[in-house]
Amino acid sequence: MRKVLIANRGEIAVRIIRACRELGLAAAAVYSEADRDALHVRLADDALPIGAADPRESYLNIDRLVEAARSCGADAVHPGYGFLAESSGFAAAVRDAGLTFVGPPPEVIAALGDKIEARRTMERAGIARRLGAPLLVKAAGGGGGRGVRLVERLDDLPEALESARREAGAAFGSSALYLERHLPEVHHIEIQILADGGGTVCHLGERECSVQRRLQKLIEETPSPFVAPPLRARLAETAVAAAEAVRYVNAGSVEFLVEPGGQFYFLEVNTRLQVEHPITEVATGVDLVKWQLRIAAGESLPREPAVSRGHAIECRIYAEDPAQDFAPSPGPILALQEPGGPGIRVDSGVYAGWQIPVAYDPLLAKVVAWDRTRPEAIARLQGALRRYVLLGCRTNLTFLQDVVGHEAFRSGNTTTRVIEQRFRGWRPAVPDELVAVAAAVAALSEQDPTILVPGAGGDAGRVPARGEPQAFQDPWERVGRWRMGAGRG
Amino acid sequence: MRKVLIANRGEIAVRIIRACRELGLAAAAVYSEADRDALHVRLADDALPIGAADPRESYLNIDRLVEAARSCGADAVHPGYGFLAESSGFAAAVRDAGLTFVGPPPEVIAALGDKIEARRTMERAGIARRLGAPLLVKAAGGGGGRGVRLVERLDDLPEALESARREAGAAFGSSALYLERHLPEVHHIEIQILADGGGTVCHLGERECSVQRRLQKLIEETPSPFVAPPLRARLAETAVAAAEAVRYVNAGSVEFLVEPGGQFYFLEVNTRLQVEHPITEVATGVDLVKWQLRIAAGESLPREPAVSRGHAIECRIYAEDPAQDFAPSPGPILALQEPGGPGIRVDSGVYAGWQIPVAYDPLLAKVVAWDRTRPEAIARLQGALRRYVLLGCRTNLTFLQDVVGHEAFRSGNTTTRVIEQRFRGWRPAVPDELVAVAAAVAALSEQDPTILVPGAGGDAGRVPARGEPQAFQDPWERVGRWRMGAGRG
Amino acid sequence: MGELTLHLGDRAVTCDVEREGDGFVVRAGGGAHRVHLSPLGAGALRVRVGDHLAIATVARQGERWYLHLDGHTLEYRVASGGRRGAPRASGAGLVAPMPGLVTQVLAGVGDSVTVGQPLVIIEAMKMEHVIRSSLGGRIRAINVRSGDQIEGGTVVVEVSPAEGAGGSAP
Amino acid sequence: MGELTLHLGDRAVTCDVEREGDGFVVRAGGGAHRVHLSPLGAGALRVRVGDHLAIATVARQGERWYLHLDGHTLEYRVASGGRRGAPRASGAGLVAPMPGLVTQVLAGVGDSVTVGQPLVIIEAMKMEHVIRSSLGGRIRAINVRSGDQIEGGTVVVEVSPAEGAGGSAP
Repeated sequence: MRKVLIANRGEIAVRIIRACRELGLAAAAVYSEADRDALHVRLADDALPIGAADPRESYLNIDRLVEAARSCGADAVHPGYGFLAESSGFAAAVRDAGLTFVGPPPEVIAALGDKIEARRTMERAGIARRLGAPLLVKAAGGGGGRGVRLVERLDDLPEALESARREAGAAFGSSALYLERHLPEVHHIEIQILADGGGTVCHLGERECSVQRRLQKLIEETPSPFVAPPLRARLAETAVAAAEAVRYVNAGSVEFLVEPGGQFYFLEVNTRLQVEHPITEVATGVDLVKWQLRIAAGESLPREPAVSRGHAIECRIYAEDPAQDFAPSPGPILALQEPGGPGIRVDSGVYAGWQIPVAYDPLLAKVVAWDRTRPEAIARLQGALRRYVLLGCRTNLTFLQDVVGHEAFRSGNTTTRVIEQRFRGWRPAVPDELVAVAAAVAALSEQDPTILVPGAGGDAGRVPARGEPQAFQDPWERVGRWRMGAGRG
Repeated sequence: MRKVLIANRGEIAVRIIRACRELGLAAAAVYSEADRDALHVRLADDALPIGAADPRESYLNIDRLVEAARSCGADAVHPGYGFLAESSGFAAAVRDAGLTFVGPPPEVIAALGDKIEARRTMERAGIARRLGAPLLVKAAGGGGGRGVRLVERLDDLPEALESARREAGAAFGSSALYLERHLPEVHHIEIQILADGGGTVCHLGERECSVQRRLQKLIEETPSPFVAPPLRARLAETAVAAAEAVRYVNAGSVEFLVEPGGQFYFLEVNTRLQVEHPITEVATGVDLVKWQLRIAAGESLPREPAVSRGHAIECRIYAEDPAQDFAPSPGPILALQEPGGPGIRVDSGVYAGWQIPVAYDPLLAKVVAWDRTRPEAIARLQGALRRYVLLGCRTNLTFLQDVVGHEAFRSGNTTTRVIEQRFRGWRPAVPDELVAVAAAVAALSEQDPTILVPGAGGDAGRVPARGEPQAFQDPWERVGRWRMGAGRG
Repeated sequence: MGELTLHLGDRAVTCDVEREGDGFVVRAGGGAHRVHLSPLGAGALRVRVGDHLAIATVARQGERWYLHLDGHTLEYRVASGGRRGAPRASGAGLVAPMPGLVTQVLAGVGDSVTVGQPLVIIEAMKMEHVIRSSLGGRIRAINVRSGDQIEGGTVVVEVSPAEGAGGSAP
Repeated sequence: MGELTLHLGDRAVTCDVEREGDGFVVRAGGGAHRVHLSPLGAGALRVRVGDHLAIATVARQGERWYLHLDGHTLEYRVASGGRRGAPRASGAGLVAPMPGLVTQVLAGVGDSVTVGQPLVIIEAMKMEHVIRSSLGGRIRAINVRSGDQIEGGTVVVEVSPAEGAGGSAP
């Protein structure tokens, strides 16, 4: 393997390009018309245009991607996440073109992509008892608890259906029913797996991914504050068994829903890198992307197990407006200061001057905080979110500060419904002082329009002569840290 | 302990403020007239002016610092590094004011600050055989090897002096001699120590600090590629014994000079945090600054030893011109993009818009790269240095890229003379393409002076109408990564 | 210097801004704030409000201002002077909160609509956003068609209030 | 558009810059480079040189330009047109490479000096910097005194070449 085409965009393409470079592999980017100026294009050794902004014309177009790989002399293709990452057809097309697909074989992707087949496979592998979930049978026309049946075992379903149908018919004049999963307070937990071509499977601990909005993950952490060691061991054992059952190769994640009591249900296998992979990397010191590439190149996993250290939390930075139902907010990036310092990692796909395209997912970057303990990691994360400056579009940076600072998160007992339960109708605090500064900035700029021009400001670039009066009138007065009122706007 | 005054400035003040905040302690900054706009002032809970730009009037003024701590209600003082960090007088003044000094007791600082006394103490502790160094006796008027004597043991010195004096008198007509340390190719290696008030001392591995310029460290790494496990054990054992001998408390570093053959010489104990402490933190996961604060507050060290993982390298980013004998280069920071991503940590004391003061050390920031192996850490570091954008003053960013990429560094066999030996007369490469772009930028700006104004550029902030022609004429042509010629300017 | 009206999303705040020495006194939200500003370049400004010092980052694009201060980000537009008291036109102009593609228009001019009724669906960044009527009334105008690419802030539908409905209108 | 001279520290490069379509052709260093630039805002520019694409960061303060491109940083000043051939005044003006405090002046006007002789010591950022004569000759002027705070680029001492010494001067 010498050159890898990255069939993706955004922060994950940037991440993969860097991993290639660090392994001495050349990296080829692809880009749609909307991504001509994207960061991943800037960083790659090669960048190939693949079509229009619409993903179907570019990042989802198998033929163009394979042709791009061929034309630039790539001998491998990394799919990233999303787009074609879990398309067995893409994996097969890459293989048929004589190239290495950085991921599981197409047959494995297909087997796990078909949820019913996946479940049957798991049943055959003896993971059956953990499959399925309790169900609620409900009357379509109903309410008030009538026509509702809780089904704990699938064997009980036929009778429950019969019974509910009768009740519903009597109560509402309609016997139409629907089924829903009964998971009132549930944790979304996944186990990271690495498997090499020789059949060695290892796990790298779990990720707690319960904090979600719009059914999309927002904050992830490892270890899960909810998972005790015996449960962790059972989840990991199940995940490894699942991977072995399908002869899994490369990186993958086995997702579970876990009830407060510790009962867990196999959900699915993600046959690709996860967005939230950095928390596992930071905790274990294992570079998952490099291992994906190494496994694809035929390397074997090391014998010693990965040891996790401390606590890692990731926040996803989205271009969206949390006060308007998380409506996406593309726009130009007029100013950008990404946080750094001890224990902070930012995986970013943007730069100042870039125009966030309308065509794609609003994920801009991910902030990961690591520290020895969860409270310390939270403290670091809060500092990093507060230092993060991104002007020109709306982001969830303020929202995330409020979520991370909320007792519901700090307690560690977050379930998949925490955002809707605790942050419905959220609005950012707009302290009067902030408004006053905003007004003063506008007034000053009316007097001197150059204040925002780089290099035009203040006394920059000049050594003040001795004894020259300072522009600031009262520099020697003691000043306190900014602590604005917390009035909700 | 509830509030800590940080008697320092720059990146280390920023670092300590963050550690305080993460531990739930309030942090008070101090600032000189030249630092009114410095980053550490912006981040602290409180900021107190302490005097003029001249350090003697501010950061070295014990009375003003103690008064500042008292007036803001601080109950502890962290000295950082440099300035008063190794002043026993300052530590005593802090203690006498009823405040906690975050560092060793004044008596320990004094004992180790006096080098002769320190050496005697070490001798009494049985570390004697490792003290001292071989000497060269040389004729002041000489040359060609005449009048030169190598003295391996101090006992042999009188005879060597006599002998050399005679030879020199005969050969050069002058019997004047001078002594110099005979350390032709030497490594500068230090062991990090943590010691609590209960007498527990632990070490956190070594740091290789040989890459220096102007006798100041430039690049540090851990583990040292030169140190094999038996030598590491002996250095660590010696360092712990030295700390125990003086009843050391808090964080400190024991410095050694190590010859290629593995013989080592005790140099001194730094009774403070080192600039390069982050590499130890990144490798061990131990937050040294937080432990300084915890030890000062009376906490005990954990029983389990710190385990180091992978390889960490730090580069110091200085405002200086490596092509002009590393002359300092203060100036405004007109643009700043600090690198992030996997395995990269930047400890920075600057921000875009800030004017680097003339009065202080030119250290702007530190970039730390971590990875499992040294070659991988180097690869990450190179990427981070290349992504680092800092415009408005001269920096050593290009120089560092060349040093880190040089075979002398990659081989791992760096000694304290590597910069003078390999990079004398260094000049940055100035590829013709770079000059061409510079000229085109100037020409374009003559036509349109607004191109550098934020938000004024291109099609930012606007959704292009469908079918609207793109400004860029040939977007679908395949583009390669920028690879400029390597002509030396 | 007089009055400035800051438009913060769906609400407007009128501030009275006066020069005082080398700073400003801003009256807003019932309080008076002394604000000193020193531009440092590159969008950074030294800010002092009362006793508190901070560094702000400011950016501007056209009419839109962006301010970051100690973890808070404010997006605003500025109108100077007397617009404060200007009576708002009766009825509602429903604006797109984001740029995107109009995928469905669910009502026609003259239709009567109720509060919360979906009127237009736009799509951006792989998400759908439903624009709903903010009042009961009748549709006066529809300014977009399905397939249109629109900018954020575009008024997509204008609704007149139903007669006799929810009005403190004089 | 004609000629531009770029001053890069102690050397000057003259470029010939011509518009071609929406880009430039820059002739410098013996080669011709086709350069396309698209300002993206915030100091970022899309750059294309020949077949290669990159994003550059540019900043300017007064006469000084700064350019970052793929790990390279260039600091330069620009003079347009015919200054290229302008003959340099005979002798040397010794400039301070950095702003700082003049701590010692080691020679006087009229003194004869040799190459490498220390003339002025300035101090900045806790470091001393010695300004040495770049040629043998006689001191024509000393523009600073001990205690002066000077800017980077200040001509601190002017030296006339010794008669008959090292000259290709006509």
